[in-house]
Amino acid sequence: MPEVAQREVTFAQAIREALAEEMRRDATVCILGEDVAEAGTPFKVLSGLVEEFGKDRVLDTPISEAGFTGMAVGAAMTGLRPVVDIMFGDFITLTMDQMVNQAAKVHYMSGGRWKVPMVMRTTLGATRRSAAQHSQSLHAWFSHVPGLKVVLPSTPYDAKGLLKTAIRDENPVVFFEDKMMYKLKGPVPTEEYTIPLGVADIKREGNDITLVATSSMVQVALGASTLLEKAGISAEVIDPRTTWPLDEKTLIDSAKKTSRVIVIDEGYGRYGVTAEIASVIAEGAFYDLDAPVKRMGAMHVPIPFSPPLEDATVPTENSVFEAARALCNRN
Amino acid sequence: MPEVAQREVTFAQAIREALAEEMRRDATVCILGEDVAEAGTPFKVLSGLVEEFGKDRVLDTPISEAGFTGMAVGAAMTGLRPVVDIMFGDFITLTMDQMVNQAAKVHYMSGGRWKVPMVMRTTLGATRRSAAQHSQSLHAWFSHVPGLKVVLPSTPYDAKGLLKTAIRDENPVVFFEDKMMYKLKGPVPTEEYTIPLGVADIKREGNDITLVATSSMVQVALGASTLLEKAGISAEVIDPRTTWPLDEKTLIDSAKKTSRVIVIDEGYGRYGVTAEIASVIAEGAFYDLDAPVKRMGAMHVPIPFSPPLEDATVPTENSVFEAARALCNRN
Amino acid sequence: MTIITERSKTTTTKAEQALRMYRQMLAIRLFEERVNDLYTRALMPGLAHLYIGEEAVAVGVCEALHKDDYITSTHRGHGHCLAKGASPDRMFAELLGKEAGYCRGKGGSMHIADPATGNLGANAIVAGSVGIATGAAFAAQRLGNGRVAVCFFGEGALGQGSLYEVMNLAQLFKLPVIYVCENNLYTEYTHFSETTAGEILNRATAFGLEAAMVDGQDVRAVHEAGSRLIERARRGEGPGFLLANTYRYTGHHVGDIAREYYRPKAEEQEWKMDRDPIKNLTKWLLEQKLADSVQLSAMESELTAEMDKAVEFAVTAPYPSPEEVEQDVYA
Amino acid sequence: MTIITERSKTTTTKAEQALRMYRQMLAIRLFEERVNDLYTRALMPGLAHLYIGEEAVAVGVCEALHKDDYITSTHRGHGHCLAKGASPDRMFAELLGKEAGYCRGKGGSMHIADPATGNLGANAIVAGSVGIATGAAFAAQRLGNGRVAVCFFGEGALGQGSLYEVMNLAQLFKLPVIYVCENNLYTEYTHFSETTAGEILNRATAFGLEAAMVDGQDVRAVHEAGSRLIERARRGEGPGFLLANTYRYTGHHVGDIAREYYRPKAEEQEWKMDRDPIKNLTKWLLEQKLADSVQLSAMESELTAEMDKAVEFAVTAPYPSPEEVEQDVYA
Ligand SMILES: Cc1ncc(C[n+]2csc(CCOP(=O)(O)OP(=O)(O)O)c2C)c(N)n1
Ligand SMILES: Cc1ncc(C[n+]2csc(CCOP(=O)(O)OP(=O)(O)O)c2C)c(N)n1
Ligand SMILES: [Mg+2]
Ligand SMILES: [Mg+2]
Repeated sequence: MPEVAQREVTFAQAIREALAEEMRRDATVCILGEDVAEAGTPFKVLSGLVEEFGKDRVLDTPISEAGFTGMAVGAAMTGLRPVVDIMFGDFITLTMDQMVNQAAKVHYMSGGRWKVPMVMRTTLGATRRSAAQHSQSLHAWFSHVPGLKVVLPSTPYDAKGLLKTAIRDENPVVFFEDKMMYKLKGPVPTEEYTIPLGVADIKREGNDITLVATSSMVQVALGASTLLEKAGISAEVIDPRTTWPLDEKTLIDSAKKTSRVIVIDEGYGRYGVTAEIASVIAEGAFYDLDAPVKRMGAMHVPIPFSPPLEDATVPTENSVFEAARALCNRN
Repeated sequence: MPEVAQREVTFAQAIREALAEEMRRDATVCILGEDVAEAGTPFKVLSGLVEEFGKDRVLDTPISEAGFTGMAVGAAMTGLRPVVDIMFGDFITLTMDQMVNQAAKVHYMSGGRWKVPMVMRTTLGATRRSAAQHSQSLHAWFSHVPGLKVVLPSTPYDAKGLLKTAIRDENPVVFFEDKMMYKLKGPVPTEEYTIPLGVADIKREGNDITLVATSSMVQVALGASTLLEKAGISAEVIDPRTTWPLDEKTLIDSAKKTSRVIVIDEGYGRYGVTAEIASVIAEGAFYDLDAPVKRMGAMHVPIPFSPPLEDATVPTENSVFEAARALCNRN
Repeated sequence: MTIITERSKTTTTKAEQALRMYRQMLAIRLFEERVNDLYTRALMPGLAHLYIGEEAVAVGVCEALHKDDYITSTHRGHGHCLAKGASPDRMFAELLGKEAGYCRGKGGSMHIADPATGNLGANAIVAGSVGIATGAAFAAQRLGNGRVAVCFFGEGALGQGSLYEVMNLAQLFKLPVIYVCENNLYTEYTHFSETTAGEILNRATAFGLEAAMVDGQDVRAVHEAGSRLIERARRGEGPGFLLANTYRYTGHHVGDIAREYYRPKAEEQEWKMDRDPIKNLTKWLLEQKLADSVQLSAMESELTAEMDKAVEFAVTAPYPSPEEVEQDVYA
Repeated sequence: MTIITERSKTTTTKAEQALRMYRQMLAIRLFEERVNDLYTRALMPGLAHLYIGEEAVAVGVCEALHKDDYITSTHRGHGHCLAKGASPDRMFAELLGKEAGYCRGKGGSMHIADPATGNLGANAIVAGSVGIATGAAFAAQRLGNGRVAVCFFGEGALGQGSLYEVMNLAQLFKLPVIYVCENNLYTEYTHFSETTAGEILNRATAFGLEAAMVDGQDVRAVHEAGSRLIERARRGEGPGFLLANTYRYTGHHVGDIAREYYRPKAEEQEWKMDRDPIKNLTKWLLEQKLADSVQLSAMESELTAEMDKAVEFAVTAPYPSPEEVEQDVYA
């Protein structure tokens, strides 16, 4: 976007701006969640919104994730566009019935007669020393469910553009934010913009290997690609940006070009997002791959509290670098 | 098992026998669930147990899946071996917090000091005209969670032997039963036996293609293999029996032998069990595969009520047969 | 937004209203008898949960609603749908999985929904719609459209924690929602006293709701109590809870025939003979000379003809074409 | 099984008991002051939720428990752990993620658990342990070992539906469990009146529980009310609910400094000055001449030395070795 006027904003600010802009544009958009009003959430992502939009549109709820998510489903069916805030991604466990058995199915079960335009914003990511119940990246579950869309922004630019689209979408959309990224800065256009769901973004072009990375892992992959460059390996970094809809073509095309692929996601590797993406690529680029698609995700353990243990659970620039180098057979 | 004395029992009876035997063997085993006592569940799987073991060990609960699952976690930590009955697999949505944030993590978070030897029995499977909220196969979610084990029996023999092992396991185990299979008959030994978790079973040997199938799809794959035989194709049918732990070696060895693989599971294909298994095979047998690993699962739609629509959503003997034939390039 | 009030506008006299409620109850009974028949003749797929015996609850409450007010319903939902104004022909069509059904056959008996009559949908998850109803009331309040929402559920739903979450939310936000608990004494096969501690009404008043108990077999009493709570909610005075004591005459579903292990035949007889809502109202209408038996018979003949025509319509209607299976997953 | 009652056996006089409670409260205060210090010096990873101000609740209740009785605790759990008998050194070690910690560093502040003192674990999911405590009571009842379970939680947990599910279950089964609600007036940054409709005690009595409210700053009152409910439960008379009105002196966590947007400084001052549980008890002890200030100072010096030693132990203790990350996922 070289000719576009830009500003530097943090990831948190990008989200706040997306919400504020959509709330100005559409009076039916409202926010429901714990400590979202004056407190602006523990991460301060929503600071200032209640001051502009009032307590009628930015509502503090009791600690009732199932209850207020369910309310959002009903409100979305009947004229509002609620955005619910689930403080930590680990708490989606409490909302599964409302999201999966209700929100995701209402449109289909009613033969298309009711719709549920709501957004759930929540978090993912470890390494915050928050231990096993505040560190999970559970987006694979929702990606598995027809009727939901799942968004995983990795930059302030993507966060803002994708959240605005999510709010305007006529379906339930789950929006996962990496809590370690809130202070990350990046450019966003001064003008309004949106980003369609289902379009992958090539964060860096390259020829020797494709690193497919999501959310928190995009920065890790970009870091690894810099290391790889020094080792003479040109890595392409692709961010699917949404796990559903999934932009299979961009992924497969890149795999065909580079013939080597690593998929990196902070959720558990087992039965997780990397499995789907790796399968799609292994099938779609079968005749072009020079090596098996490699997957990197969180270790298959509850996230431990102790820093040296926790740090071992997630892919890092170095581990991705090493894996990529090994896959390219250059040591 | 040719020399072993056998009896023919239904799948439901196999489960009932496993429970009865373990309850006789170990006084700490008890059952909690809705309509489990006199009613013996709507599927009558537990008929007769309350008569033998009394209302103190076979307990009717209110319709409080989160509540009684949570109770089971605490009871398992303190000396009982509860088996909770979740009537339909679709209702696990209500238990995710207790299973994932509590049961699965207690042992690890406590540094190994507490353990949670409990079993959750529930169902999977469509085509019962039960519509979107009573037809899901959501076992991929639990398979994604470290700390849990996930069992998917496909015959009365497996059901009985695996359930007994699950009850004796020191960890939380989720046991998914295909509700269409309860009346299926098959041989079980007269003598007591158990089956270890994590050991795949080769349901049929073959050379040209491997059909990896789980739960309800095992019979479908076996049916397809009969059709394939007539078409001159020798199919090997492998049932992993547990998605976690997963017997990767048996799957990969078979793939190496046949060089063609279809993975069939009744859960949604997208971000589901087939993705993990296909990835494991695509990586492990990369240099031996002659074609991409093909995945077959439920269509990515909420399960519709209308029979002609519902029947289109799941793999069938015929669709597996056609897919296998195409993969073997013989039309 | 304008409030559609034609129905209640036509309420000129108590007599007319009583006759209208009579007609509606009779329609439900005749409808359900035909469901029983269709099911027994194996023309209806899935399960059929009949509302026979409980007609006064749906009818008494819905008589107090406007056409654009909202309801949510349950697996035992035909009565609520009809009372809110749905047409029998499209309902039967839905029950048979036909294209002409309210949900194009995708929902079936447990998921009938209809925006035109404010029906947010039946729900096959016990208490699954408590959030939806509360959210609809929330939207009504925020949009200032004067509507109220009624949430019907069986006493089994008292076991689900989400009910308490939303009652708290509704009271905090003073939402125009009425929770109508149909205590028909049984969940599936268990008496409510085995699953319900304490006093039911207290569970609502504990959260500050206005609560009332009523004889659910007396449609005029239901209507009176319902009206009071509904009008109070409409005036912005907050949510209400109506406990209606009632009885289902038949099994939990049509196939539940041998019921004596969970409830005595004499109990069934007593309710049918002495507490039938239609008989009760007939008696009153005749006593009050608001109708004579000729008139009531004529009404029955007319309704019978209508119902038979509706069945005929549904039986001969076509199924959706298989391609429809992938439609309406997303809006 | 035998019941270990040494602790309560040593209770010879009211005076000894009061002094023991004094000591225990002081220990918690000193412990928490050191946590604050460790956190501020960036030696403690994650978040620190201090119990300062609420000491009388944990101490008064736990004084009425036997060593092998069970407790469950919360994110604000240090006080409960200590009151139930945990050692400060291993607690500090856990807080710092060290191998010598109660959970080998895997749990951290929010997950301390200890079978030796009946501590089933702190829990970082609000209301996450209500099922566990209820289940422990269920096991105790079934095993006939005479134990009771106490479930501590903040008033924020009143928002979680699972609490109502288990209270219903506990009352139905007459389980020996006591739910102790610590109403410290705030969830994270929201006053409880904004999130809690109706009267708190009624939420327990509605389910038939024996309920009591107590000044949570008066340890003797807490102990008395707690004892009554505990002994009642132990006798098999069913579950209890204790509402303790209390206050947290510091922020929701140590970093929560600028608090005036959600609560006035004057309020904090008032509680600290006029309602401090340690001051209250000091005054009483002196008045009753059960202790003199020399004696109390000596106790403080002794405890201070013990705490400082415990901190020293933890700070110098080693981290677990990285391989431990994969241990104890499964038992
Ligand atoms: C969450 C959940 N658990 C269990 C079921 C299975 N189920 C369907 S109906 C029913 C009983 C419902 O009883 P009640 O709420 O009293 O309604 P009634 O059938 O008496 O009208 C049960 C347990 C379900 N549908 N949803
Ligand atoms: C299910 C769930 N939702 C939200 C949170 C985030 N959270 C942690 S502590 C807290 C407030 C708890 O308030 P309360 O129960 O009153 O306990 P207190 O902190 O006052 O002791 C919240 C919302 C959580 N941990 N779990
Ligand atoms: Mg009922
Ligand atoms: Mg609090």
